[in-house]
Amino acid sequence: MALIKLVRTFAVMLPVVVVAFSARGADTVKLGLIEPFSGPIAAVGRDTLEIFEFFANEVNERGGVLGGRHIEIVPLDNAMNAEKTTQQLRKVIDDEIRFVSQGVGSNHALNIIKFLQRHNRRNPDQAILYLNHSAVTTSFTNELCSFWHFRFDANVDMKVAALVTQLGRDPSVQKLYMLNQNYAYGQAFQAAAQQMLGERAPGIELVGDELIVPFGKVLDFTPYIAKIKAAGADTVLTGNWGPDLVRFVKAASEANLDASFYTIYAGIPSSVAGIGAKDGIATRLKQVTEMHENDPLYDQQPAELLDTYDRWRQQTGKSIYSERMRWTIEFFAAALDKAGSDDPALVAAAMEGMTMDGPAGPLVMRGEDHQIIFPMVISTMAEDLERPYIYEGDNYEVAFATDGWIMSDAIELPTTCEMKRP
Amino acid sequence: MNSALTLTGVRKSFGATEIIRGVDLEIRDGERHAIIGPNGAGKSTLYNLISGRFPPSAGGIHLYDTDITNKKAFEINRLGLTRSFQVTNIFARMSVLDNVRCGCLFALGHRYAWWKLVGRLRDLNDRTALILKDIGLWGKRDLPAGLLSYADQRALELGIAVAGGANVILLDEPTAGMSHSEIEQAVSLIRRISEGKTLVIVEHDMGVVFDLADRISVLVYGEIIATGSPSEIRSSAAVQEAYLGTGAS
Amino acid sequence: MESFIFAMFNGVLYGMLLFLLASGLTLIFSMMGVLNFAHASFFMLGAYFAYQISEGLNFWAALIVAPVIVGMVGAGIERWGLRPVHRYGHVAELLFTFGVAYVIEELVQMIWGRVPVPYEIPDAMAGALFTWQGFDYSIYRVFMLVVSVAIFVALFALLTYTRIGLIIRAAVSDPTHVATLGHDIPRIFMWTFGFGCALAGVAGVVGGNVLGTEPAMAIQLGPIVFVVIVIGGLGSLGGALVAALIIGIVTRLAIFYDYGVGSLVLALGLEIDTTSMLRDFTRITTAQVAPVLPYLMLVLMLIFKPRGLFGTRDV
Amino acid sequence: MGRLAPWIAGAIVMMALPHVFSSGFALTLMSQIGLLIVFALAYNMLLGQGGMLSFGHAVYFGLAGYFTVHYLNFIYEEEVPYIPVTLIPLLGGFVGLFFGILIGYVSTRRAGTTFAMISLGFGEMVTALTLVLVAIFNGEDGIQTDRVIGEELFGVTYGPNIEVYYLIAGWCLLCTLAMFLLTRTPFGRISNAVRDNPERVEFIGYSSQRIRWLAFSLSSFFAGIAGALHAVNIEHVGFEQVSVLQSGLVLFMVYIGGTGSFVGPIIGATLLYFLQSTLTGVTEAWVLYLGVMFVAVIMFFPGGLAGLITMHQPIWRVHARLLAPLLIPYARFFAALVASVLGCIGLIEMLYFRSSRLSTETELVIFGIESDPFSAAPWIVFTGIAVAGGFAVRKTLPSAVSAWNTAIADARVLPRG
Repeated sequence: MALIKLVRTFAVMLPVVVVAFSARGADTVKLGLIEPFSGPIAAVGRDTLEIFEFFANEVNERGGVLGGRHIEIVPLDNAMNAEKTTQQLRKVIDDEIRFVSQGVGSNHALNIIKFLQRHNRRNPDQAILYLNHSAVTTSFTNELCSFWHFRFDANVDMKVAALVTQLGRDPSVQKLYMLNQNYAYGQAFQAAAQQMLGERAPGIELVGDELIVPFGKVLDFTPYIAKIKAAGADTVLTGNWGPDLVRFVKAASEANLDASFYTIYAGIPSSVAGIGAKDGIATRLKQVTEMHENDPLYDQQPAELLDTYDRWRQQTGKSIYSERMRWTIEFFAAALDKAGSDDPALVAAAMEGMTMDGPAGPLVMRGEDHQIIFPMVISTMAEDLERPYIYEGDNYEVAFATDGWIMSDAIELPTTCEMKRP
Repeated sequence: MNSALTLTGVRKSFGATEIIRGVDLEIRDGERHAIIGPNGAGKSTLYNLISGRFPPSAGGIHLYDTDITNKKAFEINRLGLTRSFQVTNIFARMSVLDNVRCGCLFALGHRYAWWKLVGRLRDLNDRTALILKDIGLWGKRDLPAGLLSYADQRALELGIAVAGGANVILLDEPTAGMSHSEIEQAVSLIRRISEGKTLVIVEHDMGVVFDLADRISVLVYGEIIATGSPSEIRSSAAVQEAYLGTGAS
Repeated sequence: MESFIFAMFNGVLYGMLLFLLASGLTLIFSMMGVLNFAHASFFMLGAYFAYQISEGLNFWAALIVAPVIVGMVGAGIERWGLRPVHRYGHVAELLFTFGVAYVIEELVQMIWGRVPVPYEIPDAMAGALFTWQGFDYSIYRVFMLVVSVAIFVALFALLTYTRIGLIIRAAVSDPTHVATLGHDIPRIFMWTFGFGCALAGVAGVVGGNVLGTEPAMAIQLGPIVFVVIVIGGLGSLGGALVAALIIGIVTRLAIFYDYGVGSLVLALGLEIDTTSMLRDFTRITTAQVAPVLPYLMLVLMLIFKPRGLFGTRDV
Repeated sequence: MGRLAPWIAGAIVMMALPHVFSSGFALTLMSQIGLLIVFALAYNMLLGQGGMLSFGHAVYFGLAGYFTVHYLNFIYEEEVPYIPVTLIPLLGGFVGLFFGILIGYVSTRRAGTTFAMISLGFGEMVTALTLVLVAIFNGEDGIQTDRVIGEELFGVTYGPNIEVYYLIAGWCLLCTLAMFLLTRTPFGRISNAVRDNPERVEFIGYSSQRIRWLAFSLSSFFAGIAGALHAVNIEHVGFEQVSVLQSGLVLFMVYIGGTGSFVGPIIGATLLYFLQSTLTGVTEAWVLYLGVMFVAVIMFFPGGLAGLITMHQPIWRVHARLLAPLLIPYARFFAALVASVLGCIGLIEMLYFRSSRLSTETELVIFGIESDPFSAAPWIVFTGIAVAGGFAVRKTLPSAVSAWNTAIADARVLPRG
């Protein structure tokens, strides 16, 4: 009861806080969030904004950063369009925002990295720092690495490494079928898996390796399912996301394909909503994430954090599924304090090598390539769990149950980054 | 005798129905030739075959000495044959002036030019002005053609057709739907513009036909049943029976 | 062989679903000369209505009611939207339906949100009807096939044996003719449009739960349906059927018999420069380009036979 | 001299704009508008001048963009001859022209609906290929470039945005002039004739197919210039630039601006891009408004915004005072229209808020008024405004129309003066 009261108080307070924010705008540390807030995938951008605003507010409630200043999230809509991203970056420069975050769409991430490299070189005293919360292209922390870019999500190779390690541990996996989207990300997933399978899961036979036209162009996956059946595969490994994942899994379930699905993105809200409980369970749908709510380690986290999670669920009617975005805010706040300044160069320097406690081990921001390293967990969709998946108040009655943790040493891959520091 | 247009054994079928059933016809150079016949006789189809809108199913068509049987409409036009349409067929959103200009452009050799400005082409504008004055639309040259009165649109239709200066002119019911006074004007206009040219005219108004034509051909159910001078046609028994007797429209 | 038959089965199924959409589009086009760009949006509406109705009642109610509502919406749009635009010509009508497609997609997002809705196959039809040579032929897919074939037969009978069918066929062959026979053309247009949309609605009801019900489904399916009716020949129902089946089957077989350009190049004994920018051309396989094949077929068709397979009318 | 006045005025405005709006955001916005004007005018060569409705014209825009970024990168690696950035747009134009000639040959064989479908087919195919042929198009990531490849005349490097703005403004003016002059050539006139009546054109010596092909190629040339300018401005090209979405946007710009007059696309590109850039941050319903606006233009004023202006041209040409009697009926009608539109916007915003509100958003501010979509009051108010406005529109429209009719009739009677 007290909790509901607290939420209500909070809800009433928030407009006041918002007004207070705008009144003392000069005192805040602004973090521009460039995501699609309009257009077909606006839902993803808006979910991200909600998480950022919520956890920035948590930091502010705790007393803020740099001795009482607040973090202010400035939403900047890029409509999932490269030219709008550039336009918003120029707005960021105009408005003297010195920190930006983005994660939806690695093409836009690349755009930002390249833009900031040019801008920061041409205008070193107006440098801008980019905190990448979800864009996973491996090269961003390899050959394309930049001092002005930090990544708070595992890259594709790391995620594949975790999945393949788990495949090697699972004795029921004999024949594996790979299906990926035919574009930069899907091809990177495919290449990484091909390379790692031999090292980490030598006993597994790869019976199929397929690329499909991406972005919802394949309307009916049944023929692919038939091929998987014909190949006798017992496990499917796919990097698909969005409609390409939803349709793939639904077609498999409908055709009673007896195989487990190893994926990266099964747990994002639109996928869970699209796939549904029945088909997810039938395909033993698995995901690799930084954490999930039904892991045994969940309850062993600090009490304040569990309180925060509860408040989040109460307020938003949504499950916790993107810890990395909370980490982004927390690292940002800690780096500001450690640097004792809001100068992006100092903050970047402070962030290098910074560590924090994670649920299963430390989260380390590797200094040499600005890639975060952390243990990852593989989980499978299941029913009757303590915290079923909720999204916008709808209860999906399923959630994910842990198969196993992959510790940092198995995921940490060498980098080819030759960082140029200013 | 030089013939401007020669049709030999021309046939045309649409599906199973044969509309033109073997037409032989000779239009002499410089004559005014009328084609008459009841509704559905195939007059418009015959025009469409000559002017290249459709290819004939069989037979041959010559313009002077050139075989134009399977040529495309614009190729035939470039060889010096032009036509008007029964249903007004103009460029409705363009000005009257530009309608006539378009009719002149190809013949004056400007073709597809995209590097010259029409306003600067003296030959084009002189000729356009001449034709506009001739068809009595000079005063309305800036109006969109679609806003003209019906009679003016018919006049413009003629203007576009003759603007290119083709030697052989095919007119399809140029006076259809006009009042008496308008018809008189139209006839004198036709007489003027066809001066020194070969004219073929499809017409229902017998007054116009007998007034204008040097020779007349009668088309009934896809066949030419008679060709001759107006007086010959007037007195021909076959024509009386097949056409005039059943009631001219 | 068994996988070939399974691929054929799915190809026919997908083809018949395309035909359900294409038949409505063809009917509308034949009668009114309007290429309804929003047709796939009505397919989407069918799926969403079916989801909503099956939440409240059940799938069977949705199967009957959803297409009727979609048809009503379609008729309404024709009556108050398309009819006033008619006088501006076919291009304006096409543009109008293009705009309507945008609006419908946004309205769907406004009402049902931007994430997919969980529209599921009814439990009664979830299992396999029979298993043959290791492949499951699910009850629902067979049911889809039955529904689409039944609608095809009904449509055929309607056109061949009824008075309305006579009028429609007359209008298809000569649209100006029917008006002279004293029929109320605007009303016929309205109901044709509504009926065509209802057919798309049926496709939405039976296809939405298999393909996924989400705001982008219209944009993803729409262009393919146009390809179907252009390849089949604009205004030809038989052509639409054949083209739909061809596209359904070809895209399925392309996935099954996965040939690559690379193997052809190797067979010819040519060397591939793996650093060249054109290297990807040699890596393409038929499975990868399967969804693009319809467009390729469209382009080839227009080069070699611009009227389509069974087209009789120019546009 | 009178005919040159609009061009000189346009040039002066373009020169002055960056001094009024000098922020980086405004510069980017104005640069984008400049190149979109070129693209929209090129598109209108097809739709407005040639009667060809294309759903895939972004193909030429985007492919030219891809070529441009590759060329810039190759210059950087010294693999190709150096071309100053000032002239790079011309290169893009030739790329557009090349693909226009190639694809145009196939697609312009038909007009009308079939042409529209072929353009859609090519658009879908090229978009799909940009994702499959990674070596050329780099898939979803697209290609990055750096437009600073060397110093040009007067020390221009195109590093600062202001220099790029002037580059785009210059090319925009040049292309606009060129496309305007094109409408006055034999080709331009015959192109209009093909739009009005493709069949008749065949009987005055022209192949309508050939004209369409030519129009298509020239239009692709200018679309290519716009695409290259886009690549220089954004320094990135991705599959969005060739996609059917981009083609649809330019179609919306041109049609809402007005296909019937030369300035229509300019108005449309400016207005729509400005609205899009400013409204997307404010409302989620932007695409819905855009769609509704488009449908409304088709249904009620197919001449577009420019058409609304040009329908008064005959009146003020005769005498400006003839416009005076229009003011009051127009003002009444406009007030009613604004009221009903505002009411509808309020309702739509509240619906969106209810369906996709974030928990961190607790208030909805519509037109500066805080409204609670979970209480009945704002619903009643906005519905009331919308319905009352709708009735007022129906009541005031006839008098506005008859005022125009009277004015135009007067204008016909009175001599010019």
